[in-house]
Amino acid sequence: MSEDSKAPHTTSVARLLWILLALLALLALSAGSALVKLGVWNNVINLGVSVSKTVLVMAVFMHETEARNLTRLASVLGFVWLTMLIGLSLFDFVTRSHVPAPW
Amino acid sequence: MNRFHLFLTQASSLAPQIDALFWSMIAVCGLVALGVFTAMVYFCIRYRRGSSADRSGAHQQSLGVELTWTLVPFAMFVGVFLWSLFLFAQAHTPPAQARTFYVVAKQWMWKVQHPAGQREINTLHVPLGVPIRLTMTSQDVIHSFYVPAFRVKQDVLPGRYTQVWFTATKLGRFPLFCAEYCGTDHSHMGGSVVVTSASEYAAWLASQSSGGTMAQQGATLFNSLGCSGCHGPNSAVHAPQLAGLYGRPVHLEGGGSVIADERYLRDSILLPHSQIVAGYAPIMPEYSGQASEEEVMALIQYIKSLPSATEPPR
Amino acid sequence: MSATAHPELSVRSFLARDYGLLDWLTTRDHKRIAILYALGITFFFFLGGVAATLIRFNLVEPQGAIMSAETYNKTFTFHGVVMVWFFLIPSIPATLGNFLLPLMIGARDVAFPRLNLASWYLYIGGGLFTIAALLAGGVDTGWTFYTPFSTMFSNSNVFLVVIGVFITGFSSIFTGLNFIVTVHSLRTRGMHWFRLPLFVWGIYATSLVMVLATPVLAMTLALIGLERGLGVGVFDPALGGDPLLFQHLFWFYSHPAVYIMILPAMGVASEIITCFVRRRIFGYRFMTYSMLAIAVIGFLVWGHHMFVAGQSVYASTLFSLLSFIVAVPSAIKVFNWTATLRKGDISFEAPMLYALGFVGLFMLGGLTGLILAAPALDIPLTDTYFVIAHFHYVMVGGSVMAYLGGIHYWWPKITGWLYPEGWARFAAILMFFGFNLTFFPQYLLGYEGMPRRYFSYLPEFQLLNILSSAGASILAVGYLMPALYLLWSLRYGRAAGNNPWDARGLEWQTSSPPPKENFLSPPVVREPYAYHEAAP
Amino acid sequence: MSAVAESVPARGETVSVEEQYDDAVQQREAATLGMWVFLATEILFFGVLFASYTICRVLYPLGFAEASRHTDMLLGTAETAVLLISSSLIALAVRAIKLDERRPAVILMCATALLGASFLVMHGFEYHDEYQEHLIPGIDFQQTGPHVRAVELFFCLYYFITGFHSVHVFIGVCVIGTLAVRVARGTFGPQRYTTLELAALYWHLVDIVWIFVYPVIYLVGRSG
Repeated sequence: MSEDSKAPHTTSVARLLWILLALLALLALSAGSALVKLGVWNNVINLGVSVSKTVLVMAVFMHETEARNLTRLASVLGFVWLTMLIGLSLFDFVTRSHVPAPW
Repeated sequence: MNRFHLFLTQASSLAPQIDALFWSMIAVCGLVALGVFTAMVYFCIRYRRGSSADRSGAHQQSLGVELTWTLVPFAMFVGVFLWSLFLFAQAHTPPAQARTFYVVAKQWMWKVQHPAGQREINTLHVPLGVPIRLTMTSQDVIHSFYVPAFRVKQDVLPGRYTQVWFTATKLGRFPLFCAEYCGTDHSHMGGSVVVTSASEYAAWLASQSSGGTMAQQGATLFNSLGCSGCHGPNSAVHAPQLAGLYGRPVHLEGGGSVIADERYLRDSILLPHSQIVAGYAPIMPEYSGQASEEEVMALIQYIKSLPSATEPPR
Repeated sequence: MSATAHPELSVRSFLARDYGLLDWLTTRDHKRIAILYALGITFFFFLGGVAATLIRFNLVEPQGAIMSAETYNKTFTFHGVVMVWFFLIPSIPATLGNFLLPLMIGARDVAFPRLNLASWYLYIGGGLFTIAALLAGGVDTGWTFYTPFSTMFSNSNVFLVVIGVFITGFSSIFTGLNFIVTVHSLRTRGMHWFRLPLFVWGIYATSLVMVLATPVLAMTLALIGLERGLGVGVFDPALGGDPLLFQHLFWFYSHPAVYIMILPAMGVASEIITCFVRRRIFGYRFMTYSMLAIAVIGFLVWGHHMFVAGQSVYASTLFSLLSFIVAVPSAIKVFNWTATLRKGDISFEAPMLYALGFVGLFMLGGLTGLILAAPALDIPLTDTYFVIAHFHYVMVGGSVMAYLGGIHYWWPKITGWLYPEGWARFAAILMFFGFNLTFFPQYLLGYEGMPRRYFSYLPEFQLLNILSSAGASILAVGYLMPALYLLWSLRYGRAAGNNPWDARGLEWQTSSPPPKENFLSPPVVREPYAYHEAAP
Repeated sequence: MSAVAESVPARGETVSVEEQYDDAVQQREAATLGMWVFLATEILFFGVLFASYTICRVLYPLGFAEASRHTDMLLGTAETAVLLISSSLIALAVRAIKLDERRPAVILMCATALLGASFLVMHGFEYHDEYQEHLIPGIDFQQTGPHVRAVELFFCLYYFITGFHSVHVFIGVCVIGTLAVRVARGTFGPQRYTTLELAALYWHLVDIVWIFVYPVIYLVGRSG
């Protein structure tokens, strides 16, 4: 513990600023792409950008890259469970009336 | 009436099949329970403190045993699941020739309309041996249409159609309940389904006054609500033709298509802008709040009765 | 062990010193907080029990014996709300779990003692709102708060109850969070994961469910509150809000909530059975895996509450399959408990009677759950008394039996006094018979077609209803007995000694009642349930 | 195995260990895990709103696209940028305190709190504009058009989501502001920064939530 607790791990300023730059670039990408008519790809790009931004924030700002595996597990737990909630309930809504009964 | 029967009356075509699955499961579950109870009692007696039973090897563990009682129940569950699915599919598939009755639920009564136009409250007369399909909706909260003797139950939702079907196989009067809690008089929101022979049913229909068949009532509404101004055959407005629409796929603006079932027709009358037909302008006024659920049902029945332009009239 | 407790130990006991009211209300000792919870939970249990008694009393006659339909609806709603959120959910985790979890893993306290106390205050605060709703005239939505009835049609105090449950939800979340971190961080030297007692595994799995499910309930109820306040909202059918959306959100919590109630009970049963059979649990690893499997798969089955609700047939099919799958780990547990009895050295003290009762009744509840998981059978049976009987077998026959078994088993540890064995055995047996007489006829009622939440019913249902009500009166007597003789034992009971059952858990290595810091010397950690070895 | 808490020293040299922990490392790991579990519950709190949004949008795609065009994309984008910048500032502040650079840390934290406050102010402008456009369901909602119901549904969700998020931002601003004062007083240092790190985690999560709010509220149907 002694070494560790005397000099806590830090992320370099440059790295933090690069990440900020990347986040702002991604923001510009999502705002810009939203103005172009891409059909379903608008949604895909927006969601993709959001996920990328989240990964960047969690990995660097929230120190996931150097965290314990347990912490990493806890950090994705909420997202996994939310996916279950949205996925299964949406499964009901999208299969309701548009799809004729299979039998 | 006060007598208690162990076996509930089977009064629909589906009831015996559902009961077969039910009693099979009761038997299997009963056997499992009996087996476990027997084992528990046997162990409790044989290995009670102070008994001289042989206890050598008491602390052994066995992976094989564990896997056995993991996988065997699993296989049984899958079997039951498939059997149940087969029946569930039937319960959701009304025969094509089924007659459609319309049901509107409200706190705390069931309003029924027969295809021939007769209305009833809290009672439903049906002929024996004819498949009946109920298209149901609610005016207020969620209710549930439940006839134990038919083994049917379906929640009735506001803002949406749900359906249930049965073929009565026994003459008589069977209790009808609301099974989804719906407020103060929930327990009084019941009535009965009266199953009569076809001839008695016809006689009953004749004895009831009706303002024409549902389709005729719908035709009147079609004019009085102004639908005919655009959807009528001589209209100058560019509006979708309704003849032969029912049951056909409809292509929607923005891609995709839906089958023009009752649910689609209802939504298109009340909230026409939620699904615009491809090639038409969204100019139809909303009838939400203008037409009651019963009137919408009559309109639907009218639209269904319109002969298709390509098919010979029935 | 002499009749009086060891003087030094009794001075160091967590119950001695600082016993002013303020000391208790500001305590951070997990053992004292457990007792605070026990008091609250007992209070709410009897409150909910009074409601249950009134319900059964009213159903003696087909037209309703004692109250109006409106009062009846408010009574069963109150019964449901109180029993689910103010008794069953916190019962085992917040009392036995709080008391025992740190002891069983050899810790000095939970990870966040202040948060633990805050959880109790939240629980009480939520309870006060619920009681306020009762005093203001009650609420008539049923504990399920189905929209649009709860948002647009009910004229009762939905808002107060929703706030009460919302606040209590935070108590649940913080308790779960606390336990998860405690198990991960504070296990004593040598206490690795597969040396944890199954009770700890049960509490751990429960905590996961509490943390991951409760926020969904809290937010969903908040949406109901907002919708009532604003007159407009997400569930409003006038805006095209889908009534099934609420049901999906609600059951995403409320089905896993059943596992919040039953997983700790499974843990309690495992502790008691091993102790009175005096042997290792059969299939320890399978028991732990099955608990985790139940906790996770339990989140994927909620749609089986909606087979007739208008859910798509595809969704119903998927949910049905997953529901059958979640039954497998429960079956494994029943078989393992039974196998544990084999070649044991069984004695039948009251906790063991409760545990055996738990296994039997839980199995019946589980098997009838299988019937309900089959969609074709769920069509006629759902929303009838069959469902009522099913979940009371699991929750009352299961959870409450285990809770009482646990209270008896650890009573000597918690208080330092022995309960009167004869009375306790009598009460356990009385409850078992009273319970079955109350709820078994309800299976038949449901099969015959009597819907739930009915204030009045057809005359042919009367016989079974009378049987059920008769059973309920026996059950009521059964539940009053422990309250009386346990209190009696505090005054007149015999001193228990540190380990009256000669059990092997770490909690039995310290004094009874334990000192404030739990262990005066570090406990000896071995494999759990080392009944084939002598006690350390 | 010292179980006795040491008295709080000046300048964050050592950390006091509560009696249930063996040492400071164990205490910090427990606190961090606890925070992450709490953040998981936060995700699920917001998750209910996102799930409701997803389902309603699947039901009424056209109405939601129309409604989204009523929101202020420019302000929304500015708010997103503000939160992203504030997130990086608080990360820099945590770095500074770990390196015992107290003054920069205080400045960075104050800047974070200010950005958070400006986010709230911008939201106030948004709400004000929507009030003038009669877009607030339950209070003043007067719209016409083919999708009026779905628009109202969207704005219900809009207020629930952004309102609930703003409450979180407000809490974050208060917490970070308070901690900035404590940093200035020397409570934290290279040995004692857990509280600060946890507050930063919370702030990042508030940021992440907004990262998802931004496209679903402001960017739907912009190209249509």
